[in-house]
Amino acid sequence: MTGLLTVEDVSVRYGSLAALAGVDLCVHDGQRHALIGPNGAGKTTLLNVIGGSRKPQHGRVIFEGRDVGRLGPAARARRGINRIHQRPAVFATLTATENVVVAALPRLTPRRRWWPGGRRRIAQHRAGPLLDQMGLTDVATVPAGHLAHGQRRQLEIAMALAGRPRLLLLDEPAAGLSAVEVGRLVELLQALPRAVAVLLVEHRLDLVYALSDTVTVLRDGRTLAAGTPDEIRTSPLVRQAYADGVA
Amino acid sequence: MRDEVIRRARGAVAALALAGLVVAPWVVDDYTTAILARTLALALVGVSVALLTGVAGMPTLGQTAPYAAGAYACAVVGSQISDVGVVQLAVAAVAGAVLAALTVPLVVHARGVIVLMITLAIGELAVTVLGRWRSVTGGTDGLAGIAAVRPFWGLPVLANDQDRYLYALVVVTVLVGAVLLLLRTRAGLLLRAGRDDETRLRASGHRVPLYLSGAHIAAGAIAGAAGSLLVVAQQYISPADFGFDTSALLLLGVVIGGTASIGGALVGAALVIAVRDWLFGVLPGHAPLVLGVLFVATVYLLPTGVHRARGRWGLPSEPADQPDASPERDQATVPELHR
Amino acid sequence: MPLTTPRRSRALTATLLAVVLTTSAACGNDAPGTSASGSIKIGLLASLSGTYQAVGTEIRDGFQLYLDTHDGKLGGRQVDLVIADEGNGAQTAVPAATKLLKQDRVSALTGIVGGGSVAGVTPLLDEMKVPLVGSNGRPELKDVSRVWHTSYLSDEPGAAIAQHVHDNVKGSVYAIGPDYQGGWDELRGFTDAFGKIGGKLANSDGKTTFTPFPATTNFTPYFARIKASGAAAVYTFYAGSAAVDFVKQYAQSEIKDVPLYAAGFLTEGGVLNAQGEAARDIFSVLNYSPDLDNAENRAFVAAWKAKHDGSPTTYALASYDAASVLDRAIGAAGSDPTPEAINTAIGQLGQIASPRGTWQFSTTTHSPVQKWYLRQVRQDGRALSNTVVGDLATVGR
Amino acid sequence: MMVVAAGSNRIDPYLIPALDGIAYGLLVFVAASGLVFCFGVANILNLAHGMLYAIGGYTAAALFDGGWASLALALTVGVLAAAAAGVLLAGLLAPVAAGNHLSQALLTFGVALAGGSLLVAGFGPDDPQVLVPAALEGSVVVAGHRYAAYRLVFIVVAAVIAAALYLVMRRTRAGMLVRAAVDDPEMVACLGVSPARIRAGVLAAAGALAGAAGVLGAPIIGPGTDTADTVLLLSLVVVVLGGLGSMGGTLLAALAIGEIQTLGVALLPSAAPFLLFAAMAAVLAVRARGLASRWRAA
Repeated sequence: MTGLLTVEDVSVRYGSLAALAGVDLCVHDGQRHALIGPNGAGKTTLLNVIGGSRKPQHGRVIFEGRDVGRLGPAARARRGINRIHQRPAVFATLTATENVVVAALPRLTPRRRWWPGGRRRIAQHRAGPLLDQMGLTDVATVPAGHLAHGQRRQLEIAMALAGRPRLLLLDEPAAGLSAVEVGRLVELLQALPRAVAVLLVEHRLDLVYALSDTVTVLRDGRTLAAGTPDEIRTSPLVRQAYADGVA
Repeated sequence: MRDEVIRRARGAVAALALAGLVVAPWVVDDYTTAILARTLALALVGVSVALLTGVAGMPTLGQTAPYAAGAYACAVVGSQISDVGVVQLAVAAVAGAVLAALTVPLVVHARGVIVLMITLAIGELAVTVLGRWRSVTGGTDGLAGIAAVRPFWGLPVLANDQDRYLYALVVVTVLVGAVLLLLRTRAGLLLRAGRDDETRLRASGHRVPLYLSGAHIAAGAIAGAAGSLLVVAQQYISPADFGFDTSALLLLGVVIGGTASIGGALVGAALVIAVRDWLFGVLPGHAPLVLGVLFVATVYLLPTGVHRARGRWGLPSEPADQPDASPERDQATVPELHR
Repeated sequence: MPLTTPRRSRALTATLLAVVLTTSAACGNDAPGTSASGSIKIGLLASLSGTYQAVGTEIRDGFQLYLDTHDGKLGGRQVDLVIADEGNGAQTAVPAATKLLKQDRVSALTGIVGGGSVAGVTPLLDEMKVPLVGSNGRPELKDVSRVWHTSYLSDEPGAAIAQHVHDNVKGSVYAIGPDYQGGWDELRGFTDAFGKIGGKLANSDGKTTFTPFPATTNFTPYFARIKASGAAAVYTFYAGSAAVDFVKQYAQSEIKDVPLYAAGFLTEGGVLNAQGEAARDIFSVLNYSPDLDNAENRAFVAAWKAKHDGSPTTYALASYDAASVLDRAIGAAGSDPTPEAINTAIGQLGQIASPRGTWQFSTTTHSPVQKWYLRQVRQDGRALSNTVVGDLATVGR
Repeated sequence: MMVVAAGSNRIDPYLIPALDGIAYGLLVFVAASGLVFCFGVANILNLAHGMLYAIGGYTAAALFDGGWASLALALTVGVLAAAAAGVLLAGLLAPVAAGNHLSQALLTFGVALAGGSLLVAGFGPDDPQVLVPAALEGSVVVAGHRYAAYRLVFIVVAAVIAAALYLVMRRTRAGMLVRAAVDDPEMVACLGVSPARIRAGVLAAAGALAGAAGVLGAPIIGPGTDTADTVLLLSLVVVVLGGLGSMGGTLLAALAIGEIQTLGVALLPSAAPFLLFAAMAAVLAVRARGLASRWRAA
């Protein structure tokens, strides 16, 4: 079985601080892969490297068998790597539907992207079902800037899915959500199609264990351990790391 | 429901304003008509400034460059090839678009104050070239004696202020209508999305520089067309028409009108230019003082009207990740760059 | 949320626009230039703000002085003088002139500092069939049928002094000036005439050096080039702030002992005061100097000094003469001095007595055929002033 | 021997322009340094900065009488007046949100227009005479060339000001706060100092520096109707080229602009009208491309 995404020996330095020091990672088709680790372990930096917004000083990122190291975030998104940000990033003055339409456009064929009247069809056939799935149908015509935090998070997931991702990068999707919203988020993520692989960065271990089938533990910019949730849960090494690094 | 009412009201106000502008030449004197014609040309440049500043998020002081390119192209065509307005308009728009296309590599990657300074340099360089390229531009004293225009083959030439004004009004109405229609398409949607959050737009897989280049060229074409209107309205052009004070006043006018709204920008730019021209006539020697006080007062009268200038505004170091920033910080998408 | 506010602002701006439109419309339509009561409307356009404010103010004051000393009348008619601000150039001059011509319906236009402004106003003059008696800037024009100038053509000062420089300078002369139309014309006037009589330029390529205008505030690099060229004298033209910078820096530079010849504007009026000692001994050529000895000038200077500090400048004089031209032309235009009649009358004025000496309009260029004077900056009482040291050629075509 | 002579001859004509570029660059630096504070610390786009310089310049013209005492007096008065104008500007800016550059531009542009015409109304449209102390009036011989004595002294004084600025920024608490504020704008908010006081302090400091530049620079870029615009434009160019908030960068940019305007003009006279803006546009565009290439989108 070949990996969908392979990260080889990636290093990132901020001045004298090594955020990532030779990290290897492999995400397979349809895998639910979680990245955990104490604060400052380099989780978000690794997502940035995979997403293309941070260029590593060393190492390779291979996606679907091709080295994407030279591509920026936009080009990677067009190849199927989509990203959910720590702070929900939506287009504030656009309506929820428009947000999803904008996100859907790049993966369409050029003809369909610019076909006259196609925008309404995209809105109906692509955005409508996604908003429905996220429970956002009622607010479809509301500017995204007016949505509540939880709704914006859901909207961002809808946008990511509209881009027909092969790999979804989730950066602390539960941050700032209420308990009810977190429950709904877990349902949403569990219901994602198996064609979409997920790489999840999350502090809350209960979510990690509920959502993932593989867990990689980062610490001080290195891979500390990797395995199934059960293996990680019982690993003394990981307990030790968390006792040191996380409240 | 309320939105619907507001939309209707806006439409009604716009229709009323347009009707007022159509009948204006029969109500006001020749001076006002002449000034209005000239103001329309400048307001159209204001629209192109708003398209870049408000819609695409690239604040510009350089739209005088394609404006000048259009004006001089129109003057050259007018004196040597054709006196048909439509031809001159097309040539001017193409000239403006070509000049804008040439400057795309300079501006498309820059943001905020940096774009402002690069476009300022472009505008100043354009004026310098105009002043020195005497065989074509007539040098710093400008080109006078430009032949009158006939709007279309077979129509009479525009011989008086009313005709020139109405011609300008028709052209501006058509072009502004075209811009408004364009902004309702996916192109407009993408530009607005990019203004809201450029990083997010990239993250969705969009080729943002391509869109910005397109917007820049389109704005150049509009400014170029406006240049042709200036030639018609004024029958004289000189580098002074395209100097820094013109671009500064246009940007400020657009800010007053609300950068994100094309209609607002049109009114704002027209207002600033009209007030300036009017003051120089009625208050000799005190025009800059009064104009300055008006600008200050405007900030207080319309404090919220100018708050919408956001998006890519702010310091350019912000969206780019800084080496000294914390690892956790560099992924922030910073939708609003209030520091 | 901010969604409603821009609309409010837009409504407000629309209202403001409406107010401006109605006020400007309301105060319009005064109709004809001459009224039944026998008064006549004259429009004066000059830079009363901005870079050329000093010159513009002189022009306004010169015209006003003529009115004040002639009971406020021109050609026997009470003058309604409408003043508008030219600003920095054509972009503000054209709308202001449009107001004078199309709203105030003046019978004649005068003033105008910048050549570009004059060029911008000419289409309006043709359309409204109103004459301009300009008192400063005079661009190259295809059609001068309604354009008259009491000043000079920009290439005349240089042409007038070329012979003198040729006769008195042993060696080559370095020519330098500002890079705009005025500078090109002024320097071309000198270099053409100088070359024709066998003079040699010291400039390395034999062509005048032009400095970016108005951007150049620092002339040191040019002085280094002049030094390297080994020139025996320098000929230049600058006005306003550039003249101050040039002269002050010249006096402190390594070419401070190289004689400096210039078109008179280099040391004319307020700039001489700002230059101070640095201007001492500079030679310049101009059509006027306050110390000219004739009756008209004595009266003119006395009247000026009664109202203003310091001596009158050539700018004030040209505007004073413009009023004098209009005075005689309106008087000669008969009982109905229409703009066309005034224009015709100007062409038939013949010799005009003036503080600068007698002059007349050239029939081809509509600018003066006049005598030029060589002046030198010398001590005059407590202050430095331009003193006439000789007559140069009479120029005009 | 021949070669050496030819070489020195080739360099010789450019010695004075190069020296003058330093004087000019240092003047632009002192004038622009206040704008760095406005941008970097208070995040204000201040288009009235040139007017603050003009206040200093007119003060110098009014008070200079050729003696040393008048120079000291003018410096004191000019700095205080420009600083006071800065505080006034800070008060006017109070209702405008920090970082809202367009509103700030609108307001400060208005202030510059109005203030500029008030200055001209007060001091007259003619360029005023600037009388420097007699000892500095003449010229001195530098490496076989004459050079204005005042400019030579100015280079020393401006260098001292630059060094003092550096020391203040590096060694004092206020300087550290300023540097921290440039690095991390949110930090200022955490300090508990009210934004209004920071704004007033920054604009007063900016005014003082611009006023000092105006007084000391009056014999070089003298007061006049266009002074404010000239100085504002040069300052903006220098601050943006310098990286918006970096003193060191601004100094380098100012010296570069000084040399472009003097040495560049001497070396490439035919390109003189284009040099400044072409250089600026090229540098900024290349740098922006560099930033963008980190994302390398498309």
